[in-house]
Amino acid sequence: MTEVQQEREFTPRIVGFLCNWCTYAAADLAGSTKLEISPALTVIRVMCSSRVDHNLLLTTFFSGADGILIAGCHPGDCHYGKGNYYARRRYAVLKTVMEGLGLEPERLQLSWVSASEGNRYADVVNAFSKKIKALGPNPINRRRDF
Amino acid sequence: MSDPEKQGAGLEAADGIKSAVRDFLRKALENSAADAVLVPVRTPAEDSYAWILTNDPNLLEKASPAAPTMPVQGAKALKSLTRKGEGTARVIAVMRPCEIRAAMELFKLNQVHLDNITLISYDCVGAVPLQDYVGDPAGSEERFDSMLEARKTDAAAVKPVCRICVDFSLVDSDVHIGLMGLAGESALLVPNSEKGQALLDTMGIACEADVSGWMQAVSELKAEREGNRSEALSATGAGLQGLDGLSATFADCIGCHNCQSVCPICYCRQCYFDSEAARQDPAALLDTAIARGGMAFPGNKVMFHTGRMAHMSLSCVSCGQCTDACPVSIPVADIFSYMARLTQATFEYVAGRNDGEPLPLRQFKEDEVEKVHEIVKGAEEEEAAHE
Amino acid sequence: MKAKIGVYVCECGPNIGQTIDIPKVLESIPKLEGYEDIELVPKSFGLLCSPDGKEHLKKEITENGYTHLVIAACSPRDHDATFMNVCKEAGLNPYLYKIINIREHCGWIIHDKDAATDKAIQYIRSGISRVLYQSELFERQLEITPDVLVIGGGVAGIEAALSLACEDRKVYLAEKTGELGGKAARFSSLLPRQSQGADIIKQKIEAVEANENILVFLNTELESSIGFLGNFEVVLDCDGDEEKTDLKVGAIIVATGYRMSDPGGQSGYEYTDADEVYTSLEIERMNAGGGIALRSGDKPGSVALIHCVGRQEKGYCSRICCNYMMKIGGYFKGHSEATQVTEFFFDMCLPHKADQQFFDKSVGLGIDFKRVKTIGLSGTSVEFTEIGGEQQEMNFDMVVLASAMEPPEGTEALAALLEIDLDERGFFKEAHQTTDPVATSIDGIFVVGASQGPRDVSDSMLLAQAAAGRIRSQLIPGGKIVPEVKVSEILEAYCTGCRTCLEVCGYGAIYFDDQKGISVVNEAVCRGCGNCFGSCPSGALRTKHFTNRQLFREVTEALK
Amino acid sequence: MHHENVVVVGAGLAGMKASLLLAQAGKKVHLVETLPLIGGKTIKNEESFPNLECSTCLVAPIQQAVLQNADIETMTLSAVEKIEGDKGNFTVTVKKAARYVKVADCIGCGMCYEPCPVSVSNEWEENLGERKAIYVPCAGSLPNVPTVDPEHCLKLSGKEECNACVEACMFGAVNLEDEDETVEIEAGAVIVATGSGVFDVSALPNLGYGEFPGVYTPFEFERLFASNGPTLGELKIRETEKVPGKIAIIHCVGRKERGYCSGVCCMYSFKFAHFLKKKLPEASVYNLHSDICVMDKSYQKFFDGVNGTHSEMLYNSSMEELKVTGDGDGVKVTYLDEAGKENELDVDMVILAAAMVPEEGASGLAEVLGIDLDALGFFKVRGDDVVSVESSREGIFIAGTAEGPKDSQSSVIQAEAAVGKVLAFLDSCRPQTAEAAAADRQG
Repeated sequence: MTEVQQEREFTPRIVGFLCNWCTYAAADLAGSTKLEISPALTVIRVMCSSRVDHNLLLTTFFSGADGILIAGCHPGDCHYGKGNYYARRRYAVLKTVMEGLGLEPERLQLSWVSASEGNRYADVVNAFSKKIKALGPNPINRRRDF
Repeated sequence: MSDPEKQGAGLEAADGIKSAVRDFLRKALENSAADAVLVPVRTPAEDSYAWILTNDPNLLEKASPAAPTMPVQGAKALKSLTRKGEGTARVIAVMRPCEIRAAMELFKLNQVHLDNITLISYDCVGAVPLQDYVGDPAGSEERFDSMLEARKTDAAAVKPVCRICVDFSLVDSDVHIGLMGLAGESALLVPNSEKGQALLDTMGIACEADVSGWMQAVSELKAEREGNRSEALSATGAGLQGLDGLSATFADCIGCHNCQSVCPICYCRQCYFDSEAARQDPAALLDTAIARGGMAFPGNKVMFHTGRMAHMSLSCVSCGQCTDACPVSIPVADIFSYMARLTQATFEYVAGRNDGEPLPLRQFKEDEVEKVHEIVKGAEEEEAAHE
Repeated sequence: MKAKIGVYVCECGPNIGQTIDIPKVLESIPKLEGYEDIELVPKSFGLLCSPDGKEHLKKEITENGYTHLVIAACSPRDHDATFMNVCKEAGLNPYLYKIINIREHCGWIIHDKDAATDKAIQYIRSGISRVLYQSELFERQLEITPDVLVIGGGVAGIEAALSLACEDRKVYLAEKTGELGGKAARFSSLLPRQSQGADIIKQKIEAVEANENILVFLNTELESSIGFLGNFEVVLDCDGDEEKTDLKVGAIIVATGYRMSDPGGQSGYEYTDADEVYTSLEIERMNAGGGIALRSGDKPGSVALIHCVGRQEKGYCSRICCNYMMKIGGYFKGHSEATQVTEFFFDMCLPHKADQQFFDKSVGLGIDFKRVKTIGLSGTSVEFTEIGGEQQEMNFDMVVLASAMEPPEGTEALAALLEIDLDERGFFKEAHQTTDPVATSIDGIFVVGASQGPRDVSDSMLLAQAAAGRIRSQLIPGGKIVPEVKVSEILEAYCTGCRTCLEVCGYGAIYFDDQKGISVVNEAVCRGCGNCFGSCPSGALRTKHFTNRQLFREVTEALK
Repeated sequence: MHHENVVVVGAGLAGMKASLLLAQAGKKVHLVETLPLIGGKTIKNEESFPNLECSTCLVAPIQQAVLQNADIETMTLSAVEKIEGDKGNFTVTVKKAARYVKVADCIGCGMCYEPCPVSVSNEWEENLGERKAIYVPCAGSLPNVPTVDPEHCLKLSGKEECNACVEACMFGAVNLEDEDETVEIEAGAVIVATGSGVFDVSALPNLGYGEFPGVYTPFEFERLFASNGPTLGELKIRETEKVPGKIAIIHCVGRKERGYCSGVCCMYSFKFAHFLKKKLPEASVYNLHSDICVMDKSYQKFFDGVNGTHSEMLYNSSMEELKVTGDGDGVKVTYLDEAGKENELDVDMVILAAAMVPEEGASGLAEVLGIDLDALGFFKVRGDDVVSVESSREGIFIAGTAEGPKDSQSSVIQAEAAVGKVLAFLDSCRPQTAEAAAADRQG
């Protein structure tokens, strides 16, 4: 199918790594409040945002994810004390690398969503998938040389 | 660097710098200020150099404290010597500043131990690319020696990263040998740590020489290099942009991973990207090929390089080994220097600056959102917008 | 053996039944590509979490002999535990099952039924794919010793020992100095109720000495400690004896108390040893001894009591000063009503419900309380600005300073030795300030009394009792502990011993094996957050049940 | 012989922590809560001081742990009616009010709210929002099972024959025939952790509460600010719908009347200042204070972080003289400054930092349990020497703010101390052998 068709029928494929204690809980809250949330996101539950390592993110990106969302407790709220601070630094490194290589760093986002913020969760996810939709598919999906 | 207290000792170099350093090392062994020295020695075939650990003055005769080329990064040699902890032997190691900076990173990563090691650095005029040297050893020797004696880098003769190196002089070594801006036949021994001072003391070398001239020359050259460096690195960056840039840059990559295996910083027992975990599932490969209308082999080429950038660029010291090792002449070192500057700036970190600065990913600041990276701030603002 | 996966979709009444096209989901499952050599058994049920549902599921698992189980229902936060138990009862290892949240994450949030159905199918696919890569995990039970080491023989330490010692629980009480009781033993009366301090402490010390289950070590300090909750090995260095004392304990309580900061150092407080200026502790000693008097031996006619000395410099309020300064004011008035007592304070800190009455009582005694904005001292003359007033100066026969409570020396060393954290003020840091105040980042090590922050005697005792509560419920004599199962492990072949994981671990769950030159996870301590995993470039770590392979499966399916 | 079971009255932070510890110790716990949900006052807050952690994130895991713990029987809408027997051998009679929804059958989908024709103001939301006659107090409340309020339910109040909720439920979980039941629990010990109330600010007419919409109680403000609250965290003054530009927080409300400092109001007032600045960066916030009580080691730092940057600190030298009067849409605060000079402050919103007082049911419960209250109406603890957790009756223990005003940390400390006493006490009732202990642990 042509690029044009692709663009027309494009629903982004976003992978979201959510921390079990805050953001996953917020996602549940959003669900039980029946908020409408973009189907673009696939939720993957991890115990802590600090569990998400560079290899996992790179593989996800190079496997063609249109967007990657890492979401956990607000700084200071980490169930394990300081995990999200480390996550933030690791994220900053990868983000810098992607920026440096012009790899559309917008496709990688870190957000803090606490357990009581069901509405914020919906906003963050919907805004992100809107952004990704505007950005179009991850070009890697059309490359034969990768 | 701009330490007014700093003093040095003159080092007689009438017969050339190499022999001056050799004499110094011999003296150190004689005064049993050290049990052995770790230095590069020209291979018997005279077409390369190898690191030698020796206490034999005769062998020392063949040593070349400042080798024209760098087949093995000194930090790697030091690692194989001390990775299991302190040896009992007190060893003096003479290395290029970039090798010492790599050693500092490996020290923080618990891959080298320095208690019994005395590090001696020297003003580096650069290293001859390995291929060039192997191609014409005699000529390279000549060119290098003249550079060294003139204390001046000949851009055409050295690695691209050396041309734009700003850490060519004093680093966190114990004793530094200053050359820049000094009249021929003379050099400076500059103690740079208690250990270094102790070494000179036991050897009965008093430090009264003024070092300001040398410092002046060094900082001038640094300033000049800084400009070129930024220019060169941004040029490299410009060529990398996007999948097209990356594809073009790494088109010839044969996936040999030499760049990783010679890298002093890549300390992993097995690179993650060589491990089973990183291998793609053959079925998945077919799926990808069908989905994308085709795919290149070996796969994950660019992911490998990107992954290394994420893993080690915070500690990269721009020594240029990776370029030397690349069989298809990809300017790996330029690329990683470019990335290293970006990632290290993110945490106001300078790889190998000293042995005390904690590794950025082992710590954090609670309120660093802005400082860490504006993009993190970006994310925060985005959320703020949602509130 | 050929894998046989039961895939159960819970209708959850209308919640999934009406928002997702379950028949479509069910018929899509056998058609999944890539699972030809696996037997997939798709089924649906009205409400799996109901008693019937659980029974049904149990029966199905046993009868059909599933090797794995996927349940598409609600959030794991609601019913993961429920279905894990069903698996256990049915004899299927609960870690070979996976719950898929198609209610909160599909049916309820994707309002277009077809889209929701497709998403549900995708989620279920990833569940099937993941569960195949999951491996059996087993709970372990660890033997424990119920005995406890208490470090510090002040009121908190004594209270902890008394609260814990019983016929099947020994308590080892290690005190640095030559006697038990700490500073409070010298107080004439205790807050908040002015009760006879010395007597109370004396009785408690006697109780300790009488208790055969409490072993007291005087002039003793902790030399080393390794281990974890239920199994610590500690070495005590008893001053004098040649050989050290080795003990095995299940928990450690730190009760090393406080010290009074030296007010001499404070800017704005100019006086010499010759001046009649004293700290509150000095007054306590005088009062407990020959009575409070000037160096001349005369009783002071006028006394200034200055609160909050060093509060700004320290950056915290010491909580108890207001109360004990009123207490000291009471001493003076008690000796002679004629004594003119003036208390200079910034804010009256009366956090306990009885404190206000105590304040009113003190006012009743004729103590003059002055609320000030600024204060300075030179010798025994006080220069101050009363709130809403002018700056003025008053001379006194005697001045008493309430200086801040601070951590005693040796605190840092002890923290390093036990690998527990200190807060920014140098006090021991709690595991969680509000929800876990006497525990530390290391399971089984507790901090009580003023070593955790400024406290009065009774609060110190309360903290000690709290630690006792924690220990009594965690370490039951003859009982066992069951550590977390989904922990991290380090693959020896990959680890290079860089110790990054060790530095980022918040629980001291990773140690370095010098022989092998690699880091090792202590599975009894690990909480399974995976931070170590995220920190390891070598991929030498594996977080059980959350391995990259397992997560990759989910990712791959998400991107199909 | 004695009973190993323990009754914990009150499912707030203290009660939940105590229950979990007791269950961990292998005791069977009966957790009695009068509300339809557990979690206590903490879950009304968006964030807790001093670390401004999301309260739900702090408490939700504790709530989940309690509800999923097989050794804890959570009894909501329940109250202790009678206690007989002696330490170690109590018989506690608990009245469970009808919930009209079968907890076992309900899966918390909320399909039943919509059709309910009744709409009344939601007391859990401090009456800032509405609820149906069948409802859960707020989004995310646990257990996530609705309850029917018989007073307003058309059918139960006999107003008319309405079965909307019954029909809406696909699980037959709603049962309007449900009846109150009374159960007897054999218990070895009882822990009272019923928490506290808030000083009724309408008792001080000079503060204008109820008269001017801009005047708020602390919990009203907490719910107004909460992102899971009735306004989803949108800060708008009731009735006027105005976004406040100037806010005055008045400290020590009720301190004099009650005769004590509650020890927490300063901190939550500073927290409010932080909240306000976070959401309304342009707003001006004033704290009218007298004594600043920041007794915990970390509180001064929190205060210093707010002082000046987030709020102007104004010394109020007399609560008696302070007046809140109407002024068009806004309110005027008249107070005496440090020099005793009269000052006026025109603001849009006033938050009254009201004292912590005994929970309204306290005296009744004290009577039922046969334990003493202190002069202030809080539960009295024994021992003239030091603060303890033992009530005046052996085998009954007190924890949390039921004993007196305190912050969450101190509540948890008391809860853990109470557990220590209970376990020691139960052990002392029967000297425990290792085997017995192990057996206990198996339950």
